[in-house]
Amino acid sequence: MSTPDSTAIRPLAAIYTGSRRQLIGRAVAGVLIAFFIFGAVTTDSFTSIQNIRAILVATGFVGIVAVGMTVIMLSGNLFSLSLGTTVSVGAITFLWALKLGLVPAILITLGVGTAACAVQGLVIGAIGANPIIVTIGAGALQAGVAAWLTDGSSIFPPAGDKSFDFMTSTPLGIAFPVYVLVVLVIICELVMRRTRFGKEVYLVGENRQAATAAGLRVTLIITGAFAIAGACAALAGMLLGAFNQNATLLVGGTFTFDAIAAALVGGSAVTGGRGSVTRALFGALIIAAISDMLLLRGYSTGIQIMVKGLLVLFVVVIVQLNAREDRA
Amino acid sequence: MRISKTLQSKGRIAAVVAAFAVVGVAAGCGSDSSSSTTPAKVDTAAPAETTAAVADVKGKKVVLVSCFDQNPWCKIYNHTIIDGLKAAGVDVTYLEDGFDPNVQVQNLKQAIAAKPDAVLVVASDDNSIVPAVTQAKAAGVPIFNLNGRAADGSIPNLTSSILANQKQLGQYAAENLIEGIKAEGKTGGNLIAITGTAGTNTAKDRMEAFNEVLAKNPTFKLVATEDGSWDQVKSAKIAQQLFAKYANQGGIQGAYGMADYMAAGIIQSAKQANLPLGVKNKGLIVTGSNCFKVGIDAIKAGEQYGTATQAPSVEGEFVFPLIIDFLAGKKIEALNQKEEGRVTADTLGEFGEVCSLA
Amino acid sequence: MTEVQQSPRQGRRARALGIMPVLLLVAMVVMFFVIPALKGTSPTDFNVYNAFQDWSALSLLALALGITVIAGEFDLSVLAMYSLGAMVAVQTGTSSPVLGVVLAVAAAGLIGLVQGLIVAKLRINSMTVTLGGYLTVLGLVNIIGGNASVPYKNVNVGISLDDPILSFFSIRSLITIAIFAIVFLVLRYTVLGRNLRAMGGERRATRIAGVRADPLLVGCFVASAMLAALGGSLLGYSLATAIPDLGFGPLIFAITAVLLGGVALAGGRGSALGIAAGAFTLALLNELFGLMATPDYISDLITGGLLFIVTIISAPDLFGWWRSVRAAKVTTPEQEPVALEKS
Amino acid sequence: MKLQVQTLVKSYGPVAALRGVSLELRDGEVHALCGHNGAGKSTLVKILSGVEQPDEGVLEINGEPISFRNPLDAQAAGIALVDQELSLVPQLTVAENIDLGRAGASFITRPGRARPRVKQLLGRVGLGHISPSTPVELLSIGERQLVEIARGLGREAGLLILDEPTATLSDTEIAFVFNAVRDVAAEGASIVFVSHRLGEVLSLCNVVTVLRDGELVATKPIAEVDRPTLIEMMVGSVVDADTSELRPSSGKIVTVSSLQVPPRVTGVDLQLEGGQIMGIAGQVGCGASEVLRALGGLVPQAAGDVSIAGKKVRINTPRGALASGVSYISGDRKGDGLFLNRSVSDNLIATRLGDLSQAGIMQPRAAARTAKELAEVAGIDPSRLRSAVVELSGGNQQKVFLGRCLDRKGTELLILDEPTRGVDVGGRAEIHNLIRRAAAAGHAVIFASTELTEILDLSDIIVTMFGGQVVSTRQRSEVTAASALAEITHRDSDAKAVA
Repeated sequence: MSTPDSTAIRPLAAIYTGSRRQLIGRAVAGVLIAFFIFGAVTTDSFTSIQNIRAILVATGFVGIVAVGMTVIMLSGNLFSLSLGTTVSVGAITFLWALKLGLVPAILITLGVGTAACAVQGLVIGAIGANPIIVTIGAGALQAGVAAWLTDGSSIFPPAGDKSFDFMTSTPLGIAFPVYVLVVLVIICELVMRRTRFGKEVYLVGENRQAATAAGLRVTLIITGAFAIAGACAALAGMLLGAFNQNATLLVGGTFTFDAIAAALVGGSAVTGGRGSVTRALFGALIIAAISDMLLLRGYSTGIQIMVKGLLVLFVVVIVQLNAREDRA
Repeated sequence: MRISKTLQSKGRIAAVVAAFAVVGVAAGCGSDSSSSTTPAKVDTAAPAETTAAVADVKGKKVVLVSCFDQNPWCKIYNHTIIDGLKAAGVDVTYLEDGFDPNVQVQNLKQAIAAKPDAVLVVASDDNSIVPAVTQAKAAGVPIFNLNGRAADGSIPNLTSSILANQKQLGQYAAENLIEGIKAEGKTGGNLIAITGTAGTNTAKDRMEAFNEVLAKNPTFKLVATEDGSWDQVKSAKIAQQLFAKYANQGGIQGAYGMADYMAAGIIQSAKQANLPLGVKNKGLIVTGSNCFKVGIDAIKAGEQYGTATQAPSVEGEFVFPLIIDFLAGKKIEALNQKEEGRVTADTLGEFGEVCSLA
Repeated sequence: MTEVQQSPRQGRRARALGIMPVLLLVAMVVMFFVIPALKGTSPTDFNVYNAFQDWSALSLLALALGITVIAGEFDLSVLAMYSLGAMVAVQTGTSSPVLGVVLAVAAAGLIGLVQGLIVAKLRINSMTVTLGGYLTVLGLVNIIGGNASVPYKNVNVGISLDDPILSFFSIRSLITIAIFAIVFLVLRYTVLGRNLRAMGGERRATRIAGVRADPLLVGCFVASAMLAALGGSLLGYSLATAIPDLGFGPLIFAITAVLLGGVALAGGRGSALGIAAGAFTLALLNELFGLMATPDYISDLITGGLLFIVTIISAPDLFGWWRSVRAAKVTTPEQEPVALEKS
Repeated sequence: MKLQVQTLVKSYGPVAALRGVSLELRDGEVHALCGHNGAGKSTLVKILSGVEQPDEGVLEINGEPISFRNPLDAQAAGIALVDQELSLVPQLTVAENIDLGRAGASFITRPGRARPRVKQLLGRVGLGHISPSTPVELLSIGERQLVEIARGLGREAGLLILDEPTATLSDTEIAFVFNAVRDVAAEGASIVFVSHRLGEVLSLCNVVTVLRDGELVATKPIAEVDRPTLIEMMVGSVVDADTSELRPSSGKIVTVSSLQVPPRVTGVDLQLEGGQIMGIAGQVGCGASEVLRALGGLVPQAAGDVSIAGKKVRINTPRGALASGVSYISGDRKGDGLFLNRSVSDNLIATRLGDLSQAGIMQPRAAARTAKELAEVAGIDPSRLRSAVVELSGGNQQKVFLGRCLDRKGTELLILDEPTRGVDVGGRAEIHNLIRRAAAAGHAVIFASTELTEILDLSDIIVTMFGGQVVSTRQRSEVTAASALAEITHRDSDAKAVA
């Protein structure tokens, strides 16, 4: 089109509507926050130390997966619909590999998770395959291979193995996975902000076409983003295996959608390029806090799921209303 | 730059079709390999009381419609039945449904259409198999409902139900908790229950019996019943939140995790919350059911007070002799319930081994 | 703007992929008869009937997803609408099954309307909106059902719906076929269908040409929700049960069927007939698994492998990638042939 | 139908596209709308067809004021547009496309019943041999353009607007279009014919309106103008001043030979030296963009040889192009170019992340320094380094884009497509200086522009293109505004007469 650039500086009318949109967005956000604070204050024992600890524990596992999910989102590839399966595979691999020693087990688990997801990233990055379908297919493949190799049995750690007990410890009264999550967020945030790779993930996610034209390593970046997600899922799986002391294909259960919800509620843009892994942490925290509040107030599972859905919708709408550019 | 010869679209399609064909052959081979591996397991000796009937049942056909091998409990349960029947010379087909009711009904109809001598179904949803069972009755195919709920008429037209005694499991759980708390020298306390998928008959039946026991022990109060969805992580999360909720309302003295791995989740979250566990520490009393290895290990470690059976191998061993009897022409009862065992540290010798398979 | 127009060659290539559903279906039918024969059995009338039953349980879900994909969107919430349909129909349709279906479809349509409005008016990625919608509706279904599966009191409805007709069919599969026929006719022979495909193909051009895209988009989401709910309510009657959470099995079936049915993920391409064929291919595959008693993990591997292969083959950059791989093999530039003599 | 346009004003941000243009269109008249790039033709057309709404001014039909909210409103008022960009849906058939969005079309589509009508419309544009049920994606670009014209004809509108309808057509095809247009006019409709091609304007139209810089120059009956007067009206006061010496060469010779970019560009040869600027002049659709995209590595199916300083280079991919020292700046700033939501600084350093990191870790100081240097070079306020690019004006965005490719290690050849599209006057001068600076640093620069002033201002060597082929390659001193305009608006034979 030979239209002069309409987003260069907005005509007055556009500024008006723009700010009105943002105003609505902020108003909705404000109401949500007020609602949350009201709930927090009026819910019995919500603010007790013990309950806050409980919320943190609930944040731990999901948060770790959500960090990986966010990296995929930032790279502009929507989300993976099989990270939960990778979590299960991670748990199984870890407990199985413990017989080789703790360090080899950790390395093998991370390697397996990373490789499983990196392959998906490679297909998506190199030939532009649709991430949703690739990840669904990869999920079925992972489940199939794992079921075949384990023959469907539960996997247990070697009897009397205490080497991984630190994973279930509670230093300073807070669960180990919470520390792992915090360290992971710090590392990932540094990687995303301070490394060439991280910069490129944001750029590729923002505009893949431009990134290609600018000669960025698009295939490598997308493969890398999925590899990180795989490593995160494997890490969560490892901790989960240690926590559960047994692993089956079913442990990953709800992680896929919980992690997507956390990443979205954190406010990262599903279209890529905007957001951060730290936001995933907050998203997971908010969801955990609200679920906890609903549980304490005695609401059923159905209401908990529904509130999660509505929260996702609200945040998505608010993010869109606040977007700097109308991407019509 | 050059124009390279490109893979033409015909090539693409040919590739899909070829891939598809490979996939199809794999499907065939897959079933091939599975059927070839099973005979290897035949050497498990068939129980003595059924050997008399063996001659009569050779070549009879049975279809087992059940959940899948990806679930460890299902796997042991199903294969115990399959191996037992095969050892008697029965021809068994095993259709997996992965807890998907729609797939299960498809499989069930498939099974009925093949007109076998018996169809065994582990219902993933009691209601959803009702129409298919009705059809089976019309077609004259005997259907056995395995494992599910007590025959209260919710599934009409069944030939027979061979079930775990769900109520007994709930009853034992309550008894375990009360016994454990009393052993700590307390006279009563707050209890919580984290159930399998809420609303299922298994969960309902167990909680009903659980509550019946509590009714006789009014000093014990069930303060919360939450849906743990047979999910260890979710159970752990809920448990910790409940600990927090009741921390300044007298705390929680006993917790029922409806499966041992859910009880394991509760134990983990008690540790995370720095709560003492077990009689020895005068702490939280935890009990489970379905006796999994994690439960037995926890009982040995003193962290879990007890559990109850429904061990998959034991349940399976209860099922197949009855089926063999039926195939041999004996009449069997409409309802056969396995007596469940109550497991605590004292009875570990009796149940420890069978409960360590899954 | 230097918009690169698709060349006729690319067009031919894309269209050639359009016959994929037919070829796959033929291949599947052949396999359906050949593979059991290799094992010494053979499929019966009943197996064909059962495949049709499986098809009618899930194909409407595939159709619901498919029409949004044709329009260039992606509706993840169909899965929850499917459960919602069963739940509402089972609870309200005891005395009059038709009333139950009508209420179920209307309820889903209403929620679809809200989703459609959000997607169309706020221009938000439809996958995110419908993910939120999926969770919300799933929660709603759990609330309506009291977090448990709900039995349908009128069991005979389900039994007569599934009664074999002409050995292969049942009322349920005939209803499903009829719905497919209607949707096929609408998509093929009305302005709506053409505009829908146009919108999925080239939204800007469609607007310029004077098509009001927003109402169409909203309508598309409403229709999608309604079709999913209809499929769900029929399944609910057939199972005589409404199950709040069916897991992801149905969604994966639907996505695979849509893809195998020749619907392009980029939008603008696909037909109800193709989706029906894709779903039937899968239903036959499932029936084959059942017939051969294929272990679950093998069917997992096959389904996953199939999805992988189909996505790779329909990936947009496959040719570019292939070319660059080929080009990379030419180590020294001097070896490259000069394509044209100098003018 | 009589359509009157009064004092239309339309701005896009600081860029005034129309500054009070008035116009009157009468039945049976083929009204040419001429003007050089940026004159405001397209904006006027968009307002007439309801795609955009004016900031000020009135439209009147038969004396009644009317306003269009969307294309459908305009269509209902009897106005049909054949857009300059292809606006067909490739997946649909010819018949479906012709019917797409037609007001009053019946709900049920009956391909059989529509067939004779579609056939007849196709016949009018010379596509009689094409079946209405052919999918558009199987047609060549030219055929697609004709289908779009057929769609415009089929709207039976009182006013038919054809925006650059002939850019991609062959002579025979053009003849068909002309006949069809004359027929429609004879039936009483009024036609607006937007074109750069003066020969076509002179032979087809009754009246011509010339716009320049958003203002009306004049509306005249065709009999009162000829080619030179039209060119003069369009060009206005372009100063043919700068015919200075060639810039000094760095000695590195860049040659492009037999470059083929399907489907339109066949056999383009270019040659220049480091330190020189080559401008490719041409109208939309002349093939210049395709040539530049191919050189940037964005068209894998392109063929031909490129060598820099005697060394053949491989540019199958953008990465390959960059590695070979070719930096490409797309004309599609938003699509192929900038990362709009990222900061200015991130955009500036996007192509040199490798140099600014050690073992994969960014060197923040080096990055900040580089970004600051580039901002200074490119003339961007360093205080805006942290702002998102989307918040900048078009001119500043373009400077960011350019800055990204400046002073890159190993760059030998800089390629720019429409470097000042959507940029205001002040920004243009700065961008031109940047381009000159790049040449002074020894880069060979090739740029394409549809704006003659820009070509004449910047280039050492001027290449004119028409219909996918090079018309002429000359030194700046041998070219005048009029001769260049003649070459890019005519076929060879016509051009010689003017030059």
